[in-house]
Amino acid sequence: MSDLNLYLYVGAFLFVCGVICMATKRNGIGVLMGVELVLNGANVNFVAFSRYSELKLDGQVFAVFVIVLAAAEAAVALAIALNFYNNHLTIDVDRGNKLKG
Amino acid sequence: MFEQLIQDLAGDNGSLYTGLKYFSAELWLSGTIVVMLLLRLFSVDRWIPTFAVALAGSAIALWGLFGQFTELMTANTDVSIAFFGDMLRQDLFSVFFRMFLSLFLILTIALTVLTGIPDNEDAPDFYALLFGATVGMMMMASANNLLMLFLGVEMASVPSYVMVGFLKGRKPSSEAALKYVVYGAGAAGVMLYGISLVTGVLGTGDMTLLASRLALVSDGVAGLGDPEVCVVALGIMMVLAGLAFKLSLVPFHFWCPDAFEGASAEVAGFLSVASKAGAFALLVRFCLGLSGVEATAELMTAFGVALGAVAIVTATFGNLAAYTQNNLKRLLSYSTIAHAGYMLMAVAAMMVMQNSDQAAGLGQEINAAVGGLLYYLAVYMFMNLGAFAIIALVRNYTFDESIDSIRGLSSQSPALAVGMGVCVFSLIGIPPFGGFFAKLMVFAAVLKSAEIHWFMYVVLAFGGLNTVFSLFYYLKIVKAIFIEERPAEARAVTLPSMEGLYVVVLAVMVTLLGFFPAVTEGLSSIANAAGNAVLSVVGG
Amino acid sequence: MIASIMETVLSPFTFLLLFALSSCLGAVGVIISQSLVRMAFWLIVSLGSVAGLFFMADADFVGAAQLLIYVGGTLVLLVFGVMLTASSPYTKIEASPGETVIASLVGLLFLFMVAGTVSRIDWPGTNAAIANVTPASTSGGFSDTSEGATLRPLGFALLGVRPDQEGAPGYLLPFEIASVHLLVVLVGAAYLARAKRRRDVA
Amino acid sequence: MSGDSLSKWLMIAWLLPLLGFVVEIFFGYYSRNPRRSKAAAWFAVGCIGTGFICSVIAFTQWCSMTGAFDGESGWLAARVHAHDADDNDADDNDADDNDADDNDAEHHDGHSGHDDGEAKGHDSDDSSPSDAAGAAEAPAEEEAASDEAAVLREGGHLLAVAEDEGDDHSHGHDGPKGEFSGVIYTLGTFGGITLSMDYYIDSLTLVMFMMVTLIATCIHLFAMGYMSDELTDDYVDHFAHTADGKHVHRPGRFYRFFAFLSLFCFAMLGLVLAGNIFQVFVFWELVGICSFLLIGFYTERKTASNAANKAFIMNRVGDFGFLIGLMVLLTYFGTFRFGDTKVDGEVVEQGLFSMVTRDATGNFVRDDITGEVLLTDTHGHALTEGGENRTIPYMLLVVAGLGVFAGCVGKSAQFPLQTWLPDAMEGPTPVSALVHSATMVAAGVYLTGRFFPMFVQEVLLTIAYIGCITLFMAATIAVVVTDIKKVLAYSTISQLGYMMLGLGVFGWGAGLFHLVTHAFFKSLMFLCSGSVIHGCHHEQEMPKMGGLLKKMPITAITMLVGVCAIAGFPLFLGLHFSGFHSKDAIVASALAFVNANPTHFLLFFLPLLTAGITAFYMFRLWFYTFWGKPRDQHLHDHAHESPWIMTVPLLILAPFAWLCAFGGEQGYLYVLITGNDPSHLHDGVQAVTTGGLTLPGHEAVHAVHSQAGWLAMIAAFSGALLAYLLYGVGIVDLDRMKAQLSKVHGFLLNKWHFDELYDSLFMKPAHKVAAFCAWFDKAVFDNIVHGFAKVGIVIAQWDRVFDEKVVDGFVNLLGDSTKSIGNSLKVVQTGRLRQYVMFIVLGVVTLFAFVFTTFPS
Repeated sequence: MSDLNLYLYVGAFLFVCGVICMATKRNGIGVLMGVELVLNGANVNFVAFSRYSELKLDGQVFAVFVIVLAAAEAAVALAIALNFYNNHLTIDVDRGNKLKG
Repeated sequence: MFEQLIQDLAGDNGSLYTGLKYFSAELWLSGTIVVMLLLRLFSVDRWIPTFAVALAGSAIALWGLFGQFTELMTANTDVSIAFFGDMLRQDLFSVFFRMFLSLFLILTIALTVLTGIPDNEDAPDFYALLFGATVGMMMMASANNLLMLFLGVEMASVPSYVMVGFLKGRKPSSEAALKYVVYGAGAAGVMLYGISLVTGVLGTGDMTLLASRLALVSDGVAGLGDPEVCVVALGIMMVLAGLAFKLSLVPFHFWCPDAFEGASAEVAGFLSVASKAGAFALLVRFCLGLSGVEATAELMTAFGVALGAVAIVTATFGNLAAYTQNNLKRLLSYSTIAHAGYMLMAVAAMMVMQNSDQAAGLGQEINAAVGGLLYYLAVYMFMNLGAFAIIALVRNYTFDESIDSIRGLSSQSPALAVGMGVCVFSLIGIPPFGGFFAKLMVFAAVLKSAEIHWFMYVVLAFGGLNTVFSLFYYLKIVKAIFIEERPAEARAVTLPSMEGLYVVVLAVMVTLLGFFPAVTEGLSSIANAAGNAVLSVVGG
Repeated sequence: MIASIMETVLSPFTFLLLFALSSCLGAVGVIISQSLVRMAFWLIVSLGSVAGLFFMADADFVGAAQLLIYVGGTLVLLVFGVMLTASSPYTKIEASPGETVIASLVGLLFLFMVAGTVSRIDWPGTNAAIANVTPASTSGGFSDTSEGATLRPLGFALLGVRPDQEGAPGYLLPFEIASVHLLVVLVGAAYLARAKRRRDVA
Repeated sequence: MSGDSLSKWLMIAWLLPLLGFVVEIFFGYYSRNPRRSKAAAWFAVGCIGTGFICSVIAFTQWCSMTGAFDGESGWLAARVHAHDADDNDADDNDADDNDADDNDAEHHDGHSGHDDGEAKGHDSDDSSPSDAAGAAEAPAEEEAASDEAAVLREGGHLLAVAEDEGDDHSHGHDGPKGEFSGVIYTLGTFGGITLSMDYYIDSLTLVMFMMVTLIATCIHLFAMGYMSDELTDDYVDHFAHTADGKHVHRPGRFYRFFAFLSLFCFAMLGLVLAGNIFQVFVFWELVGICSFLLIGFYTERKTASNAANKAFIMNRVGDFGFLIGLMVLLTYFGTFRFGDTKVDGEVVEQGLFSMVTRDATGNFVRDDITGEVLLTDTHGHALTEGGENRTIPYMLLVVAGLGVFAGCVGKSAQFPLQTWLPDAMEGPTPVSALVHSATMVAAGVYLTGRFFPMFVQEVLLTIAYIGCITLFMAATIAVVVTDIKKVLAYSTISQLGYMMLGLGVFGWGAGLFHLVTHAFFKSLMFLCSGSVIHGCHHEQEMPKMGGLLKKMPITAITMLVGVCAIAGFPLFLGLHFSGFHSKDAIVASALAFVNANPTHFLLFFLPLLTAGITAFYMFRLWFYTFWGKPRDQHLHDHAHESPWIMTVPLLILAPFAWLCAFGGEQGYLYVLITGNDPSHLHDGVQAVTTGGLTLPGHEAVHAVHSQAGWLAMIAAFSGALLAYLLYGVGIVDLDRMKAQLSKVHGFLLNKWHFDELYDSLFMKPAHKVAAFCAWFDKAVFDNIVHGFAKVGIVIAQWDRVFDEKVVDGFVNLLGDSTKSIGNSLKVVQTGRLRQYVMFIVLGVVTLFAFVFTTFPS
């Protein structure tokens, strides 16, 4: 197994774990943690490609931007989650079931 | 090293200088954000209403873009320049979309002024978000690099999440925002992962190089048996999934009805048009970046067909699901989904034609497909915003957004009723309103592409069939407005002239686009020129 | 003998494996934990290990940023969220096993899809094909461990100049425009978080 | 030759109703008391009446420009006087029409043997245009009167000629003598597509214009009386109930009714004037919308609003085919125009009709090798593109024809889209008269006729069969229906079927002839039924009427005129009822067709049989309503003749219904309609392949004309006689007969079960699908998850083990898992956010699988 493949497996695994986390956690904050895992999975890919493929330095630049954007997104997502909490008095995402159909 | 840096940044012909010129509209919008926030900081917003600043800022941006537009139209419509380190691309296509977006921004601001959401206290926040999202969409329209693709989508999405939850004291609003943000984050994650695969294997983020690089890594003809091609195809799929989220294509549409129902009608109107426009521009660029090389043609035709299939499913699902809705915003959100399906048909047709072996001879038709898409979007802007505006205006009187609120509206406010009638008829695609011509152009493109791949006949058939499906729920609206009597207990809608004027202006635009040859032809020729511009860089 | 064993054991690959394992374990921990605080803990483990992975890939700046921003910033943000919502009347919000099973199945499907295709790629060949050279002479990506070797080109790239690679794209625009994005996001988050101001009656 | 002033007059006639619509709607909204004012109605009458005058003026201009009736030698007048003197070159003073001259010469040569020396009619012919132009008040009557007077003097004689089998006057003119086409307004150019408002004026256009405006004027007048209940602020709708069972009270909508009528007239005239098929489509939709609005006029009645929806939606089904046809045309021909666009006589842009050429056998000229139909320029030379001949595959020509015809099927309520028309009777009676019998539904026939040059044999055969099925089916249903308007509705469907049949069997003139005569007598009959309904206080059931002859004599007599006309009765001295001529023409065409193609014998026998049925059910209606003893004394006591404003239109229309077809196929009307008929009609079309269709030319039709005429007449008389015996005299007990034939009766009464069929075929599945989609979004995951949850119980236990680090024993776990199933169900039913997320990944996987399978690797 080459190093690159190892990285890619780790990236894919983190990605999948993130998705599973998003799809199973009823706690809104937990869902957001899943988002972080997903983005990290992609980031591992970027860095690995930067090290082992023709993407070279651009991969690292991508990774830096992803970190920045993930932070921004986390901030907004958290604000929205707190807003949800204020209105519903719970962070259980399953309580947001008024909009459907 | 540093000399080069300084030369590039500040030299007479440094790329930065030209880049800043091309990027001036976005800079104006960004500047306006800062100005609005500063004005509130120093409490100047008591004397100068924030919306005035916002209007001024967006008007200047539009004006600047108009300058660039006339320059391109008179000089060379085919030119396409990559600037800012090849991050963005300046061509007629991008300018068209940015003009479109800034015009739409102005219209949205005007609507928010009329409906009073937001109040003056929250206005800087709201407009900052609106402007931030618009800047993101503009960058989507001119993105030339997968990083800009992701950045643009994020910049457009993240402020949208907040805008959906802008009515922060209301349960549906916060629920909608949460659903939107989680779904959006998931989609962004998938897209990012796809980008990592594509860039990793192909070794570049430059969209114009994708096709040629893909031809390099595949030995001869790109087939899915080739592991590299397989990974790239998977990556492309994931990127398309991210775009499909923005376009609310089935099966990535789940957020759309919920978010629109929870959001205020103004925001829903903005999102339904603007973010679609940006995402379609990006989709076209991405698809073209993958096309035009012989080795990948077959694979990309398959992608085109897949897009066609998604278009069918999307249009059909949207139209059928809208049938049972009673909330107008929700109904219109399904209609939005359906329209995205129609528009996607144009992209699918473009993709199929661009990757056929007769592509060289089909330049005109491919161009017409892109032109049809742009035309569709332009018409869609007016008719959809009109519909959402009327919902918002009526809501201010009835405090209700269900279909009951517009029952018998024609007896109370003829202007709103006629405006809604025009918008709905145009949405159905009844001639001679603009919506009809838009559909006609798209279907004509699909028909042409059907000569290349039989599946496009199926797409065409479903497209036609869907106009019939859509009739059911649109007629529900028409019937409610014009035929049914207003319930006695319903609150009266007494419209001030400004609001009526706004609706009438939108309705007149929809009508103009259908009735007046100069307007229609002008727009379609501009759209075609823009399509031509984006096609000129195909194949790297 | 012992020295050679130690050398083998402490080789970079071992660390690589270690970080890879701990990041994966952390991720699994996040999934199976039911309490938020434990999830946060496992997330720190996972993200920290990812930072380690970055270091192993000679991406020291990205690794540092990962530690600073993710582990230091984002996680703290999340923990704030945990604390702010902890007074919920529904203390235990558990996932149902059925959903977990479904999600895991779909996830595994996806994982196999990616891993299956990725593992078949002949990377040196691919790189060579792109760089238009023979497989033997591929440079094999960016790896320069001399002092400031990552930071300097990265910094230049963010300013739009690419001394490391002729003709590669410059990233000045995203670098700058991200600031606008952050400002807008901040405004949005602040708007949602703050209470409605009382209107002046006067 | 320029059509400028001609088109201007017609455009005025066309646009005036639009003006009327705008003014009436605004008047309605903004005037002080629109609810009680008849101003809107008068304005509407003024608009449409002026429109009629303009049409007549246009007609006189057309006559003078083309020299159609210039003396006996005018190329149309000559046909009227086909057996007149051969002074062909004596008084030809129309110097600028050389084609006409040539043609005249040829024409007269062909008939020089038939000199019957009838020259009296000639003078009054010439006077008719000037009369019309000068006397603006009632030109129609004047003109008609003069026509009648002219022909009266030669009436008996012409009948004799019509039955002269050896007569041959079918040599037509060729080349467009009376056709004018041009652009009114260019909408836009999109790449290769130019969309414009064009006009295409020929004799058919003019006839339609005069017919539509005249009938519409009468109906507007009638409606002023009929709708006068609406002149109130508090209209009580006795047929609509609120939730608590009371009658609905609402403000009257008098002005709105007239606004809609005006809009309809505008749309209908635009459809007739249209110079390209796309424009036809635009107005096609617009009349559809007007029809929707008018059917649903009593919107509070559930039935009315359902009927409106049904009409609109069924029409859209047809329009879907229409659109496909349009697409094919656009792709291969690149234009929508009918005729050529000319500038100073030079063709600058070709229209559809001249792009296909027929050879000596009447078939389209085809490419020798590929067998595809060649596209040609106006001179019949093949058009080329990139060095190759432009062609269209024959099959696609069939598809285009069938597509356009599909639109006509919807609009003209032909099988299988016929069920909306009877339901459309929910609209006010004037609407039924104007929209759903005389004009809009005839638009399908009109378009079929207009588009005739493009139809190939396969399409014509389809048209014929569709028409045949329709006319028979509708007639049988009409026999049992008891609602007076529904009888007329089914008879309308049946007569439209006749027209379609006529067109399909190559009786182009016959079909359109019937269209015009039918418009007159059917609008007359509808207005009469409206008068009856008005007089009987909105009672529509015939079994409650009877003996109304004395109470409302004018209505009864005019109705009888209409009944005789539709039954196709001949009369002495050539004063035959109009239906006699037109139905004869159709039956004769059908007979000629069947003679040439014996396998399609049904196309003759069914119409013949139906001619009898038609007479039967129409007389049944008349006897039921006006004859015998009153069945409901209370109703009878309160019945009264309608006011003058309603009876005057009846009296105007009755002479037209009776005599508009005077002279039959040598009469003015027929000659005028066929003035610009497609040239391949004259000699017919010969089959080129075995099993192909041979279409009879004029000669063949004439050979069988009198035979067919006699047969149809016998059928009609026997039908009428049967009706008299059953309903007039009452020789058998009708109720017993009904009971004995209950199966048949029920079958017919249920309209051949078409509604049920459609309900189960389309409506239910459509609802199912829609419900499915809604359900899909809500609950499909539900079931998936449920299933998996059961499977996953065991795995779920592991989850617990990891998390709580407690293993309490098997039973405890089982309990927990059962609880978790319940939870998971509850969870899935209520919240869906996480499933949304799941679907992102699932969507990617599915799409990837899709590409994998579609892509040949």
